[in-house]
Amino acid sequence: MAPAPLLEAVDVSFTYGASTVLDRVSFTLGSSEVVSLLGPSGCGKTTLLNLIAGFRQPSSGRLLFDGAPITAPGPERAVVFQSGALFDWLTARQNIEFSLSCRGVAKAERRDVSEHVLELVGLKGAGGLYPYEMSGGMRQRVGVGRVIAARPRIMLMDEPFAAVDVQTREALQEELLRIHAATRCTIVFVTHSIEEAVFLSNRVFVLAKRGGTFDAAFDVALPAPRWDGLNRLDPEFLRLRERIYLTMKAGSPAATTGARAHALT
Amino acid sequence: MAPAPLLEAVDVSFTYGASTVLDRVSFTLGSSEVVSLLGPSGCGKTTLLNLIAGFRQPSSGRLLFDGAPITAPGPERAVVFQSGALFDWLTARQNIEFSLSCRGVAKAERRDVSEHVLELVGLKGAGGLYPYEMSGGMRQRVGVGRVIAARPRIMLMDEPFAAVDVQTREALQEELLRIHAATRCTIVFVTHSIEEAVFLSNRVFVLAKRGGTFDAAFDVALPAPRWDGLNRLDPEFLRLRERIYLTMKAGSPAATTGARAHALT
Amino acid sequence: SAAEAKLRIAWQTGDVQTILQYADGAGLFREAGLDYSLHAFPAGPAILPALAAREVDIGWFGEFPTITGYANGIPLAVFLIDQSFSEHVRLVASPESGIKTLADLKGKKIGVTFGSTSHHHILVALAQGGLKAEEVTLVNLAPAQIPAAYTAKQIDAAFTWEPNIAKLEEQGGVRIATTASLNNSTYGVWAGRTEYLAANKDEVQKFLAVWDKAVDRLGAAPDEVLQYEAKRLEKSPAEIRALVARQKIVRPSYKEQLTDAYLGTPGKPQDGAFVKHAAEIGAFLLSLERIKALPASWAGLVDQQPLIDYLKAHP
Amino acid sequence: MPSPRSHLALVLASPLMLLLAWDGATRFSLVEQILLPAPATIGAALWDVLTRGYAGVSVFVHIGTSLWRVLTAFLLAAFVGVSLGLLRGLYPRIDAVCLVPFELIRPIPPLAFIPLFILWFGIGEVSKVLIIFYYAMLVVMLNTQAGVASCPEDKIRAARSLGASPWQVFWRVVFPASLPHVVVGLRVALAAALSILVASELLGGDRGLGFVISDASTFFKTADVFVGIVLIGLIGLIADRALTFTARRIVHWEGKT
Amino acid sequence: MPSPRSHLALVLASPLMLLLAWDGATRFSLVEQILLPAPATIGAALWDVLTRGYAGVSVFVHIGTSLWRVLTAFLLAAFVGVSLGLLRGLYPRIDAVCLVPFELIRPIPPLAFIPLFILWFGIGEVSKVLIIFYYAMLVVMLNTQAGVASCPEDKIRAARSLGASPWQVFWRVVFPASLPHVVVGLRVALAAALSILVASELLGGDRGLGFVISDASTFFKTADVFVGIVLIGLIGLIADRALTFTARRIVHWEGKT
Ligand SMILES: Nc1ncnc2c1ncn2[C@@H]1O[C@H](COP(=O)(O)OP(=O)(O)OP(=O)(O)O)[C@@H](O)[C@H]1O
Ligand SMILES: Nc1ncnc2c1ncn2[C@@H]1O[C@H](COP(=O)(O)OP(=O)(O)OP(=O)(O)O)[C@@H](O)[C@H]1O
Ligand SMILES: [Mg+2]
Ligand SMILES: [Mg+2]
Repeated sequence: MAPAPLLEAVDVSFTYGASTVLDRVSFTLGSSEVVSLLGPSGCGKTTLLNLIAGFRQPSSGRLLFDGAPITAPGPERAVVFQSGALFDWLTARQNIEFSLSCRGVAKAERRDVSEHVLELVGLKGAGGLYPYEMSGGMRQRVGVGRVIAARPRIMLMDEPFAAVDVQTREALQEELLRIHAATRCTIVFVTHSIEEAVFLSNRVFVLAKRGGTFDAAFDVALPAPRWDGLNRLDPEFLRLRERIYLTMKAGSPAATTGARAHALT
Repeated sequence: MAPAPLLEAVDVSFTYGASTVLDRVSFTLGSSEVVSLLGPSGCGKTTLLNLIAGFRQPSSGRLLFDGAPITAPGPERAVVFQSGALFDWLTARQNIEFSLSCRGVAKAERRDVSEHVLELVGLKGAGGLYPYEMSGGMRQRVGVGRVIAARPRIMLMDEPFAAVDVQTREALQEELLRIHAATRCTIVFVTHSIEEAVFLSNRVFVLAKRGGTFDAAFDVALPAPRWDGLNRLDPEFLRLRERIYLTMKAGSPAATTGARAHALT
Repeated sequence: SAAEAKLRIAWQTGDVQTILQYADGAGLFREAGLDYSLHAFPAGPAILPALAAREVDIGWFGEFPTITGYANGIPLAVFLIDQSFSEHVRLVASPESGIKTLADLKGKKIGVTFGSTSHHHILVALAQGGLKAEEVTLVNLAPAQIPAAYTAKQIDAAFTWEPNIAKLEEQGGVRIATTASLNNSTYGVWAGRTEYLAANKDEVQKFLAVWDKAVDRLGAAPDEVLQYEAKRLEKSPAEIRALVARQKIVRPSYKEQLTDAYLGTPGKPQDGAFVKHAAEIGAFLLSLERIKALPASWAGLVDQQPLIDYLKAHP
Repeated sequence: MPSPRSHLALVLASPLMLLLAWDGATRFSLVEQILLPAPATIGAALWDVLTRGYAGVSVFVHIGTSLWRVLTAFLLAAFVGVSLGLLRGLYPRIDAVCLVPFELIRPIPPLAFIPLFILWFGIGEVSKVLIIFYYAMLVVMLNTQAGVASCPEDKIRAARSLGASPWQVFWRVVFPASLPHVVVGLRVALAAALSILVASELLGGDRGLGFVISDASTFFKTADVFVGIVLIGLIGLIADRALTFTARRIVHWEGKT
Repeated sequence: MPSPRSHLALVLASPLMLLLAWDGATRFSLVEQILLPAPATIGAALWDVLTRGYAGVSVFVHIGTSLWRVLTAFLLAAFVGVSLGLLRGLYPRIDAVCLVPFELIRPIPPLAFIPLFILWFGIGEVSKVLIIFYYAMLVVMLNTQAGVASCPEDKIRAARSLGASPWQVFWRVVFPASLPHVVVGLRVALAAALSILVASELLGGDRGLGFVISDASTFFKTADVFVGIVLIGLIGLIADRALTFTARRIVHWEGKT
């Protein structure tokens, strides 16, 4: 069953002054999809997330969420920031509870949720630390936990596991898939790890170095649930990883058209 | 020929208030060695770099650089910060030229160096951008370039390539090895990528999750120069990667003693 | 600085200074060969530290600041009485207050400047009206703030001096008492640093000569003299004449000053009216705790020598 | 970093050294007493004022009156200044409307307002508190607004995408983020509030430390002017230390990110 | 964000609206002229002062004299305040030594210093400039020091490990990092410098806008008091806008990190 379209980008462009960061990007995202964005550093991944989040408006083109144009940030689209953007004056737990307390959730319930989320992101016992008392990877996990606790309809995650070790990273990936299975939320995931992209997503978009267009898109047809079924050494998995790696290395602009035309539904 | 000892840590401990981050860590580092630090998030890697850099003093134990205790930061020990720590009021080029202009290097020469370094880190043409006009990965590369331009005797690099794509990352790794071959500087490299650690280092240290001790140390006996000779799919390379992966997964505290006793020279 | 004048004269921008403005504006000082400079101050008390710091040599004052300055240790002396006012300081009440006599002040709010001649005046007035200080509300206000407070109906009456008191009358305020009606007195005087007066007799004599001449001229050709101050105060000569007339100024001749009616006969300043007045004010200030102790002698407040010398040279 | 102990020693030593130098200068007649009374003279005057009052009124009445005025004005100024500053920082339209009127008023000397305040608000407490209030408020507002400008955009974005209402963004993110600036604003405003006490108490009346100072200088009682100065200085020092101490506990994250 | 055009419109509209309201209030006798002269009355007085001077002296002499005093004091205050603030922020020992003396002085009313400054520095320009200087300097110093505290530790560390000398850390890292705070300090200090012009010009003399205001209020010339207020207000507004405009160009990175 094809998921219902949730996000629609039609010829979305974005420019900073004279430099074009995104150039007529189009895609459709079904509800409860997990899509990864890959692409060279500086190609516009964060910029695209900013547009979806509603932090900035496209210079041209249309960007629709649930059929309506995105004009402002909203709680249905929560973001894990590349920069962290934690609240320095709140502890890890308070950061995680932020969205709940904004919604007026009772203290006891908030506490339950944050306790659970802290454990999930491997910060059990570190809930009382302030951001400046945490290591880089711990901070990043608080940023992830904050969004998990918010239960948005779409999670926009900008390299959320970049600063954590392999073991923690794999555990977090699996947790994320479990959460996705439970909540059916949509996830847009920016990463530099092809393996991570393939492991998590049902589609992988590759952005081109210059011009900010889509280079290619790949469907990932691996069995679900992956968090315990899939071996990361599965030959299909490794093959797809290799294909994407080679595509990116080649940076073939020829693939662009194909990607634009591509639609999963 | 064994490299001459440059850095010596004897029973170095560090505590934040009541919590012990590093617990009696000892190691010796030869000059022109490349050593990688691996370890779970929050285990004390950044803290150890801070001690070597001279930003903080050990709570107990001795930390000697060139035979003398480290009491303050100095230009012979330059740091790539996990947090970036770029100067927001300087452009990419000016950030890279910072150490040179502090030393009073003439403008034309500075320019030559920064032009070269910018190209090296893949930021040719982006020299005029301010940090807030750059993507996360671009900022990180400026941080790396800043240290390369400073030509220190020891480079302390805290997850320097965490936010860049695979292609750029591999290119940067190879550049780093070339620079190392040319300058024979010592490098302490923190990373979460086992592959990266093995590829770059002649030794890999693994830190334990709790207690901040050394879990294990691995000698990397791969042929040099690796930047064009070594295939990343070399079986020896893969085997070592796998061994480290499994060690870290097991997190065996039994290995600790062995690591402490370990000495390359 | 290197180019300091030999006689540095302090004056008050907040007061009416007809003679000084004329002497300066018409070039009388220069003609007399006096190397002088003028230094403006907002009011008398501000001149005291300048005198103490030897920043100025002589200054024009109401008698009050000279008395407080002297009592608080500044080596200064009054060497010339410029004028004695009889209606310069007045008690004016608003018509709505119903105050017609001094006795009507009971229970009213009266604006005065604490520790100034107006404070002294109101206490005298209350005594004459048969009232105690506790039976009225005295509101401490700087002279400059009194018209504003009156206009804003914050006070029923005020005791203060020109030019501010006239603002109350312009608004229909009723005159209840004056210095003369209370049998009080108040003066405008020239005082100088004692050290200076002793060491710079030439300059002081030249100054006295110019002053004498200028006062004479005021009698002979008032408009010529008054025009300078009129210009500074941005008033017409007629307005200035009216103001001066309201003050009911008496300018004693130099000869008259060395009598018991003013600074006392030569060698006997303590018998002069001025020193007696100073002693009375001193007691008043002591009762208000504005001075801690009375000086050993009030006679030191007056230096008769310059006038004695002047009269000797100009018999 | 010196140890807390040697830090305290330095903190206490420096005013003591100054006092000794001052005492020495007067003792060896390097300056005349009339220009600079000896510390002992001022100490005696202080004792006198403490035990016998000034102008027939207990010094604690003077202090209490002034403190009441300053505190009322300061608390009002803190509240209004922070609120306006946050609003101006967040909403460019509000900022535009406020810009000219407030920037016109800010440089105007409080002394210039004295006759006008008497006309408008009388000679009672209202005038005296208002003149302190407007001056202190403008300082707090300016600093707060600068604090908003210093708040990283990403944090505001994070809050909004986590579902914070504008009001919640305001108080839970922008306000704490601008606290380092707000604290400086409050410190400057607190001293400023004390520093226009003399002007404020020229608005009529015979109570308060400002009155003591202006009265003493009218009568050239230099030692008593110093007494007033010392009392206001000490009050300011204590209040500032208390404010800084509290602020450091609240803004613990500063400079550490 | 409103467009630059509508922003400017709002900026200009708000004082105009106030002016109209004021005019209306006086026109329909809601307030008496003596309490609040009509804008036209003040305009006429302004014109009169502009064309004929005040107290026999051209208004441009008054303005020039005051501007010279304020600018000299402000520039000195900026230099000394920034230097001291950086030093205090960086070196805890220097901070400890400065703490009590400066915090004692900060709350002291400039008016209290008038007799003392006359005693110590005379009645010339030195006194007048100094009294503005010390007040403005303390504000700049406080803000600069807070700016240093806001400088992320990592940036200082980075500079030192890149070979910057203490002096270079000082001027190339700590100073730019604290610029956002310094700018607020300068803005507050600039207005403060203007706002104690009246007090400063009570130190003797018959020149300057402060003198105009105090003289006009002595003679209860309310319209002329307003003229002085308007002139100082306008000077302050223009100076502040110029300062802010420049600062925005220099501190372009603020809030974007
Ligand atoms: N200022 C501080 N106060 C208290 N604890 C701190 C402080 N800074 C760091 N820590 C603690 O020290 C430990 C080690 O931190 P460090 O930054 O060295 O970890 P790391 O190995 O670099 O981790 P990562 O891979 O996530 O960067 C963490 O558990 C952290 O909570
Ligand atoms: N404020 C700005 N002004 C001008 N250019 C900007 C600004 N912000 C970003 N850019 C440019 O936009 C481009 C895309 O940036 P973006 O952050 O989206 O890249 P990215 O794909 O997220 O890269 P990374 O993987 O390194 O995070 C970059 O080339 C950057 O220089
Ligand atoms: Mg990015
Ligand atoms: Mg780290």
